Amino acid sequence: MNARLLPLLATLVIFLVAYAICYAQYPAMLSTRVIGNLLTDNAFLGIVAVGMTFVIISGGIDLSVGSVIAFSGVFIAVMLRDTGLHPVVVFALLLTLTTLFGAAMGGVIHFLEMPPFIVTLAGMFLARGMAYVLSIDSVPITHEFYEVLQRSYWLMPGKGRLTLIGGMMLIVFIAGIMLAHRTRFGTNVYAVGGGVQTARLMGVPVGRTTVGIYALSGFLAGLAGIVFSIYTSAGYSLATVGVELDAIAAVVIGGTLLTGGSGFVAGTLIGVLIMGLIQTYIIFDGTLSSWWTKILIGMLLFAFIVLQKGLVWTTGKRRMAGG
Amino acid sequence: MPQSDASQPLLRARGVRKIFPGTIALDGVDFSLQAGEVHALLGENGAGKSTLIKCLTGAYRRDDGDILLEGASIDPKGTLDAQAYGIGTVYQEVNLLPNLSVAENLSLGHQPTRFGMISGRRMNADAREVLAQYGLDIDVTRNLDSYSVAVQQVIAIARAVTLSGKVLILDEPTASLDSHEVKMLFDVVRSLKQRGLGIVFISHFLDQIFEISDRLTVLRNGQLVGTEVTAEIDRVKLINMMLGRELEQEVRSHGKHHAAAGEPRLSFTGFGRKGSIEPFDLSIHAGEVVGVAGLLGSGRTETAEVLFGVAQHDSGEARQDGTVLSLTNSRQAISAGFGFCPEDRKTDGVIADLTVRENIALALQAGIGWMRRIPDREQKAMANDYIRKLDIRTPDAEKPVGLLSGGNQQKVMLARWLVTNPSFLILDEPTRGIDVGAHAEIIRLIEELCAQGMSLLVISSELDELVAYSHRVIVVRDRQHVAELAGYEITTDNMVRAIAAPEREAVH
Amino acid sequence: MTGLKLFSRRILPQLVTLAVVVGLISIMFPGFFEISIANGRLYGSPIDILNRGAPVALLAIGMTLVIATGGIDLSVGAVMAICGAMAAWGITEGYGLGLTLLMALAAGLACGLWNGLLVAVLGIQPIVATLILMVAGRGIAQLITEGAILTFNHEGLIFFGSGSLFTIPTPIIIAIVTGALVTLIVRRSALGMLIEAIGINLRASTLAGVNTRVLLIAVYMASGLCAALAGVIAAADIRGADANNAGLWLELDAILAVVIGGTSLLGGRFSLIASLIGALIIQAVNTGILLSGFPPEFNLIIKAGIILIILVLQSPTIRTMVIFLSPAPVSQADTEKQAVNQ
Amino acid sequence: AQTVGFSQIGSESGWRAAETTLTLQQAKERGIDLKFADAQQKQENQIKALRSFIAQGVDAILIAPVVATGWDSVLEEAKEAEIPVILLDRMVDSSDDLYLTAVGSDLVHEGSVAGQWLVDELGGKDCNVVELQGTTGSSPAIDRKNGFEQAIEGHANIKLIRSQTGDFTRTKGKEVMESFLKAEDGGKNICALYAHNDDMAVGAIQAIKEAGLKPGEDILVVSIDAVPDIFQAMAAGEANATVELTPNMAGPAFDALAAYMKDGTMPPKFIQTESKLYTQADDPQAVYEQKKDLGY
Ligand SMILES: Nc1ncnc2c1ncn2[C@@H]1O[C@H](COP(=O)(O)OP(=O)(O)OP(=O)(O)O)[C@@H](O)[C@H]1O
Ligand SMILES: Nc1ncnc2c1ncn2[C@@H]1O[C@H](COP(=O)(O)OP(=O)(O)OP(=O)(O)O)[C@@H](O)[C@H]1O
Ligand SMILES: [Mg+2]
Ligand SMILES: [Mg+2]
Repeated sequence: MNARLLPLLATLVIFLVAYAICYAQYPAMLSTRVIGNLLTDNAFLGIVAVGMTFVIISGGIDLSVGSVIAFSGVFIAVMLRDTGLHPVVVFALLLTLTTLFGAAMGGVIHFLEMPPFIVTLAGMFLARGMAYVLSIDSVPITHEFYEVLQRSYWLMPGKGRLTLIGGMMLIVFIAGIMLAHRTRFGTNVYAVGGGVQTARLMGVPVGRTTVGIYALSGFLAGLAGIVFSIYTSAGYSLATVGVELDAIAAVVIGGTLLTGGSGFVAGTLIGVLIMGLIQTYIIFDGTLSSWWTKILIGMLLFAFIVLQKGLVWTTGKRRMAGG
Repeated sequence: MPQSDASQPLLRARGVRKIFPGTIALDGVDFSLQAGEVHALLGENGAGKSTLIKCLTGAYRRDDGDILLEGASIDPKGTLDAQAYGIGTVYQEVNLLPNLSVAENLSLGHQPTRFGMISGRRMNADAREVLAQYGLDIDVTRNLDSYSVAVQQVIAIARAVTLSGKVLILDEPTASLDSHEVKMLFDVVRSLKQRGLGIVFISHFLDQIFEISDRLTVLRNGQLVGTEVTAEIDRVKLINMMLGRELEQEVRSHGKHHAAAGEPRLSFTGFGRKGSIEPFDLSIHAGEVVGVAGLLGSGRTETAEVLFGVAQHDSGEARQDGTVLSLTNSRQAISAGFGFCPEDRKTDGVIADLTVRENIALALQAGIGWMRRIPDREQKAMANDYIRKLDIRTPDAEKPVGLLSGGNQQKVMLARWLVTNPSFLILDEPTRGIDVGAHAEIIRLIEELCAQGMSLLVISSELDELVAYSHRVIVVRDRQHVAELAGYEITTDNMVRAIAAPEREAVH
Repeated sequence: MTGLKLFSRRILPQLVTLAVVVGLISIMFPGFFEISIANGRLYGSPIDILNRGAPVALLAIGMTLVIATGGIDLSVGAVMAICGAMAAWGITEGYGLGLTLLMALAAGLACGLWNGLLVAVLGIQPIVATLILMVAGRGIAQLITEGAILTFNHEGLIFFGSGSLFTIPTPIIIAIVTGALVTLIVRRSALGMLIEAIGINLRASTLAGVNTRVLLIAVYMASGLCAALAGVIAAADIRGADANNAGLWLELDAILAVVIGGTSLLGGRFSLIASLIGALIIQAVNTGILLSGFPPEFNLIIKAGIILIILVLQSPTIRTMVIFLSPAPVSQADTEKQAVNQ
Repeated sequence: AQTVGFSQIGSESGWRAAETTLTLQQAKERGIDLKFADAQQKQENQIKALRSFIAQGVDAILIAPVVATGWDSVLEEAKEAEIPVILLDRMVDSSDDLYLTAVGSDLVHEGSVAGQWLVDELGGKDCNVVELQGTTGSSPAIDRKNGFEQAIEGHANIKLIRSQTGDFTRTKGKEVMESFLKAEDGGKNICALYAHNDDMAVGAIQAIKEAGLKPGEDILVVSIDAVPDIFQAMAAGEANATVELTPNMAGPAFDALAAYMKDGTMPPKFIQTESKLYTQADDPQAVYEQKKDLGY
């Protein structure tokens, strides 16, 4: 087996074991309902995490995604309320907008040689600021097309629902995996993450790749915004605060290194599911106070990361690390 | 329209200038490369060879001058552009991506695709085929960083060759190769020459220059000294051109014939680490130089790393002057008076953004502890002392070391350990990428140090060099210490015989 | 070139930026520079900037060291909350001022130690390692306050938030003294260089014998300690520990301050003074927004815009262009930068 | 025993902590097994919690929705699963057959009670008011602003001169008030402060004192929530009025639920709690003593 796949495998094993433990405690956890919920409830997070995976593999970070999701929701809601446009047209407009927004951040990062952390932090302020300016109220979406979207799901045996948005997330993941491993763009992303200077000396079009990565992240954040608006049928400027951190955590739990250059889109899916599982478990338990909830999430996060490190460490051949 | 008659150079640089703050790296250099020739580029460390290459390929923006390809002016904006013009380059130091697989490194930018999707199977098959030409049979799906510098170097060369339609530029490609790989490389170069490619070849090994090149160009201090036909110039004259003076004495193999006597200063028994080096016995006396010879990947670097505690040994024990020594990490080794100049200076050696002064003071300071800072004046004196002694080419001690030329970085590494005044110094390929003048300098230094009573373990791929300064030579093969030569036994022939294992002969 | 000259050149961009921001505010709000003494304490907008900027400045001190090693500390906001809660709890439980402060600072050190161990010993990536405490820390703080705002009235503790010495508000003094002390320690000893070495090339530093593990733990502990000071100030300022909101998102401000101060997020060369000026710039922007009287919906947009402008002006590319265009002799061209590591 | 799921917004303020405490208390008194889920201020977490409650098959659900919109589909799921849902302290804009009832106060009304108090207190005197808003975009901030503005409308003597967000926190309340004071001639221009919650008012009171003015006299202070700390300030004469938002929403909710479970009695769709105005005339010290142990 390829040693590169080890972190991925470790993550998968941890996820399955964790699920088994949850199941032992609450048998209802294995119902199709919970599985359906896991996919539907985390759809927007999963989609945005795919984009984040590319960004992180390239050695960057995108803090703007949470705000972009919120902006997208408000944009859609306001457009549907104030103009007679069909949602599909609004979607197209929105995706263009967020893709350009991402590309612009990528451009600033590349051409002005500024750190992604800060550029996207400014992007985060800007996107949420724009959402406020569009509307500080939460705006409901009442278009009948949204009803159609919400009602399209596949009822699994056991009353669980595989919703449109849950399916959408899975499709995005498959597309992301193909993009990462089967295209030149994908290899270039890994190359940039391995070392910008070296990549440049090897002839990788670093500028184009960087802009492309953030554009992709912007596009997927927009898509996640659409999904979120379908999920809640509303646009709200205060929504999805801190989702960027959830996405980063999911990506990292999925085995991607924040230093760039190595990681898997598929791992991110497991990362998202692990995060969802933690939350579901806490809700099933239902006895934790607000603060113990936070502490437990932190501890579980810690446990997962340590376990994963341990698994990789013991199974894999260790390369000498010095000191 | 460029007509391709024989007099028309394939690649031509006219009046190229490149200025760095404090340094004029290139001062109006002319250079021309004919199709079907191997053109050597020579000069001391910091003469501007690498800079010229980078200007030619657009990796640096030149400050002045023209570049013509087949008579037409070109202006590559970067490696990608250069590749499009058919210029493939191996830059000094391996410039590949450690996090990608070998096959991906080889094919990056021109992966075989089907319907827009990369075909992994074909990519891997192609990679295996390409590497087979260099006698490398490795798992191409593994990450590049699981292979040694030497293997990486071969891969880098293979990549550049596949990319070069017209011109191939090799910046010190042989620095980390052994004679076997070098031979293989030269075969490839000759066949490319036959196909009409122009090849630029940079090396500090004069023997190789004389063997492979048709013409040569010498740079000194960023200026063109001259271009000669290789067959019409002799060694002494060439060195003269490079240094601008006579070299007092070039390294000649003479051998040390007096073996050190008495109790050894250090003795390692059954020392080893599973999966990297078989247990070995080794003892070193005060004032003794022990050379280590072996092929690529034979386990020389592993030997050094286990000794220095970089990789923890899992068997055996070490004794210093009779008392047991704990060597589980490099700090313990350092406090026992060890020093270690690693082979891969880019990742293990220099702290690129720190100044020359800070890099030199680092190990000493780390040993003293953070609280007692070495006063600036002392640091400066120390740095200037070694800048002079080792002839490090830098405008001053405050230049970030990453901006020095490769060979000069190597000297800074050496200086870092010399200031700690170690009793046992491990040098892994200390002369890699060092020019003839400095080469002689370093060998003299090794001799001087051992005369002062320092013990040295020197790993080198240059057997001549080992002969010159070693009291004993250990030969490593397949992660095992297989032979030890001492005194009159130390000859190149003997070493070659010990290195060449019977199995290996069968393979090739 | 003398050290002093180098130093002033290093912080010049930050100083100019600060001057421009302050200049803009004073145009918009002419009374800006009026300073008086009220209740035996300096009073005026510039004082507000210093006073309000003190917590972020303190965080930025620790954050600078952490970032210099190539790390990042996302937990400082949560650590502020923990230490604030600790202080409030200690004083309301009647432990006395000295012991209370000791407990609060010890809590900060403990948090730093935890982060440091995760990073240096377990080898977890800093952003994730500190993310754990960022999430859990607020829970711990709430555990101490039991979710409520723990109010206290102990004059001694309140002094750290709204008291003054020689008419200068205490937070300002604490920030300045801490900044000076840390600068002194780091630059008078070899710590500064060793930290930079770790940030630039961890492996090579280890091989050169630098005790990277201990140093890494130490910088995270320093960051924890700075966060503890900031937490005590924040709690003392409002005479209560607000576990949920104390220091909320301040980690981002602190990181921003460090970046505006010109320290690379990749680690390496750092300047504490520049980071402190960076913190002042951020607070000046915040105060400016409040003074401006714009509706709050625009706060974020204005802030984003100003940050972008500041960063663009400080970006290496723009600086190269300026140097290129100006007739002055080339000094620190940036072709240099790109060539490092080649 | 009954199992009831409770999806709480978070624990962002003392008031909400008190609501949580009281809900747990009420459930315990009635022998209800309460499943508590904290959403950390995120709607998506609340939706997840509701879905998990449904998957778990609880008997009823209480939810304090973080925002009004976006609940249709999850409420429908609950309805399909025949689980009654009761809203606490905030409303949703879904059709009212999707939930059993809503217990809460009218946020706009709270604002107007505060405004009306100011109008009455001033009795026609000129007055410049500064406002500390809640978190931009949150429904209490929007509604309490609207309510206040409605109440002072038509009273030309009252002018709202500055309005900034203080994020419902003490720290920001203090910081923003400081700059209000600087911007308005050291505070001489300001005659009253209206804060969307007591926490911000408490912070602002400190700022006013530090500026050398007397809160409650030089600058009138009116705010909303009626948490214990504001009564201390009122007792010290530093705050003038507060509008109570009772944290005991669960009591009426459980009562309605019990009646419904017993014989299907449909409660009214909105059970409004009282928005009581407290002033210095109400013996603030006594109220403080009475409230201080409620988990605020
Ligand atoms: N990016 C840079 N910034 C500043 N100075 C540089 C830079 N790159 C090279 N130099 C300087 O330019 C000069 C020429 O360097 P170059 O790397 O071309 O030497 P070289 O001939 O390749 O030497 P070597 O044989 O050691 O590789 C040296 O003095 C070096 O210090
Ligand atoms: N020709 C080769 N084919 C396959 N693997 C190789 C080859 N050369 C080296 N390797 C691998 O590279 C790894 C590291 O070798 P290492 O650098 O320790 O050897 P070395 O003796 O120090 O060589 P050198 O110092 O000359 O590079 C080993 O795991 C070895 O298997
Ligand atoms: Mg060179
Ligand atoms: Mg080696």
